[in-house]
Amino acid sequence: MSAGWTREQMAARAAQDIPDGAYVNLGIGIPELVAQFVPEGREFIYHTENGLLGMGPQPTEEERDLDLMNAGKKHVTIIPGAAYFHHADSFSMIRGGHIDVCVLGTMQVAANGDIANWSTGAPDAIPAVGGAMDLVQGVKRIFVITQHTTKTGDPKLVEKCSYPLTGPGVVSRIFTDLAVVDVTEDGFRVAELAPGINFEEVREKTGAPILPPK
Amino acid sequence: MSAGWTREQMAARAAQDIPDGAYVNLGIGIPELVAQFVPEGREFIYHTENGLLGMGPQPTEEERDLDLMNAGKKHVTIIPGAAYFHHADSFSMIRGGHIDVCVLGTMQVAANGDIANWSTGAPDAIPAVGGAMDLVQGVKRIFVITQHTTKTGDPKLVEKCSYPLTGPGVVSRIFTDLAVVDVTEDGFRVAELAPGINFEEVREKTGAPILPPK
Amino acid sequence: MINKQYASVAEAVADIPDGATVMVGGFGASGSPIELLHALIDHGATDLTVINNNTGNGEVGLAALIGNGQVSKMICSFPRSSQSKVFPELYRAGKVALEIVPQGTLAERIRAAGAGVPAFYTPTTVGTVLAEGKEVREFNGRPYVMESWLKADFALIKCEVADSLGNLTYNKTARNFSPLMCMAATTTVVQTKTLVDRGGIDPEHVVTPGIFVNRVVEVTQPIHEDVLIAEGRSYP
Amino acid sequence: MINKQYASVAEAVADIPDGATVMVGGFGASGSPIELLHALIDHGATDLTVINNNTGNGEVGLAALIGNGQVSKMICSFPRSSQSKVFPELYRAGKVALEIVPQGTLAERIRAAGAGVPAFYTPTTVGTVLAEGKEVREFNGRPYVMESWLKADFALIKCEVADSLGNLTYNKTARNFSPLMCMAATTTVVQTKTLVDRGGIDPEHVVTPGIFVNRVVEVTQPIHEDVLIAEGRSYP
Repeated sequence: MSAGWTREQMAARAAQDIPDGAYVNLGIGIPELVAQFVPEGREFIYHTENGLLGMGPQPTEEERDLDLMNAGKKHVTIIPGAAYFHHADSFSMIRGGHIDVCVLGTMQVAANGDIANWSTGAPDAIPAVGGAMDLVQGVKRIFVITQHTTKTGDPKLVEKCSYPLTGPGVVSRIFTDLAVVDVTEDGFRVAELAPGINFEEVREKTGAPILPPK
Repeated sequence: MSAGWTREQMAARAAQDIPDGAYVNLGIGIPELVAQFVPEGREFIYHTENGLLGMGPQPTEEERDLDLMNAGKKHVTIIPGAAYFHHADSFSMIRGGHIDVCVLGTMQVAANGDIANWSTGAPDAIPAVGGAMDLVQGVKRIFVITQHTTKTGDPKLVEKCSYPLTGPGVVSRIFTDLAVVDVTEDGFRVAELAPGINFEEVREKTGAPILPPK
Repeated sequence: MINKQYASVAEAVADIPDGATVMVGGFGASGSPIELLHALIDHGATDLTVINNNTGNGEVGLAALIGNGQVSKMICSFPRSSQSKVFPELYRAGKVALEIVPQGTLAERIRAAGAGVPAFYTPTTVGTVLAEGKEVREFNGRPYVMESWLKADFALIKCEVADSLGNLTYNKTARNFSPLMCMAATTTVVQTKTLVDRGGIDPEHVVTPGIFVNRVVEVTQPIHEDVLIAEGRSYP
Repeated sequence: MINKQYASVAEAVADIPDGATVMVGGFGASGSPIELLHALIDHGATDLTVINNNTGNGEVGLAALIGNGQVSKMICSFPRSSQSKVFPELYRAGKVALEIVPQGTLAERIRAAGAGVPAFYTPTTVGTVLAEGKEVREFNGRPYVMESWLKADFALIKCEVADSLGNLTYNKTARNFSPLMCMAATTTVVQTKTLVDRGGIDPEHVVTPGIFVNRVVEVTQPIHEDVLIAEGRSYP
């Protein structure tokens, strides 16, 4: 077993690439952890698509308000300077290119930046897309945080997504437990290896050609 | 000279045809007078397209607020229960069919309901449309208040507008100094004659075939 | 004097006919008009097409309406949730149809209906199965999908404060789709926690102007869906 | 800590380049950002395309900017007014171009730009000369005209209260086009009568969320255009 990055370390690494003052939308799962690792001296403002800019951390039991939740339907708090708005305004922020960074989990990412994170396409699956397709088309930079492979060892970074796409050619950077991987015109390229991980291991576990760090 | 209706009487007559509880947009000029003649027992709510629902009468000098005006850029007041909103919401009310009645002045109205009230089409004229084209397409019922003829005696109710259209086939009823005239599938039809006016006079002063009252 | 107040939720929904299209405000449990939904269950209209972001939770509110067999079609962005079992079962049994619409497109289609815009273009769903059969068109070299407005016969809305003219404010993220749905329905029915006289809401703070609202019912102690679910309740 | 405050109107407009497209908030005199406009006159950028509902009044603010020869094109719905002589003279002399857009279409095109919607359909202008050359398409048997989004490099906005994150409220009908323009410009510059710390505006009452605002300058005693005109003033 390799060392690599933990879930928290992946989130912390992703946070390093978000500029000060950015408006950020965090997907459900590991992406949510990004908010715990804002680098010293920076501030991010969190958007949640159900109508809130300036989302704060989870509430204590006393703070909890049943009408104050995020897009993952978890109860949240607000920071001073927050604003509420309706869904059309909220998705204007997304589709209109006003959100700087979106950090998403995924099922698959392809070497051309295609992402598939909403449906397995299984015949008996109930389709549920939420705001995923709006986010990947509208937000300026799409980051993905994901384990490098599935629980059964299949690569999640692939030549071509086998699952139905959420959006084509939208992902710019991927943060896995093994490496930071860029989507470039030449396909995947490792930008950084996790501690104790060598390029060969990353190459083996990637389902598409991948270039070593420059 | 015939008796006919004064400007105030034309406005009062138009007000009679506006149902209780209606949301109403009044154009500049004689249409503005409608607000002074709301029939006993009825209430109209006035919309002004620069972002106010619940417009009240003109302010006294003390009441006047420079930031509170109507679409004609006159200072106004608000009634209890008013609401401010931005221009996109305001024109959603118009274009989305939420305003019940719009009362407009006009240069010409044609027998098929075409209205021309924004431009003479003169080569040296500076075009200025404002919200007129949105109103005639969006509001449920378009009423027109106008003198039956121009100052030089030319008919304003015509077979076909010679001025550039504001909108085609949108007017439902016209209130002139001589008569109330409906736009029907058969063209103009007098619905009501002003006191002291006979049908022949109306027919003479109308620039298109016009049917007598049923 | 205009007064849009209705005496009861039952009266306010009494004329919703079978086959109606009904928008229901709320995002998950937040903003869900539980009392109006339960009144609609009591009323019994069937063959409804319901537009909501989700499909309800537990066995109350929207989930109960679906579970009661009154809904023939759902239009939503996310029909799954950890507490939503009613819809998946009926859907798999072929008893309720589903139109899946991305959340931002759903919001914009509803707004478009209220704004008199029959169609618009969006980048959302380009290159995906959800764009299949839809017109794709390039603007400035980028492809966009054409989407049409989405109207309803009725909207059922929960708000925080309403006045007798139908001006509304909401509570926090319970606002979500509700102001849009008020614009897009022929008849908008609102349950409000507090009903005030005209002038009771600052004109600068009105979120939904009264022109978009037809009926207001005061429900001073609205039950929150989350509370009903935590108590394991079902309806009827 | 994010802080969007700028020290002066001069600094806030200093990088507006020649040839820029600039949206200017306001409807007539209400909401017109006089101090920002005068700073733009001092700054001297030329060949500007300006988007506003009108063309200014008297010889101050927007009218003065046009009169100073800095505007090569106006996009507006209503270029005439009883107190607007500057634009008509320059327009007739062929020194400034004009694109006339119906008021509701102007508002919706600006919103569309902010909302990422490149084009939409509206019934407005159907059957008129303003629809000439535009795509007309039927939906449900009714013809509509296609209109495209309208973006800008800068927006100059007047508001009532702003916080340091750029959340804004407005005063009465001075709101008009301003919230839309904030959405549609690459760089939105706001003059505010009152600047408060974050938290100083109730999150329920924010009209323009800070994400749409880049720069905020406090102008505690803004001069109203109507007052300048009543005094017969001109600028510079």
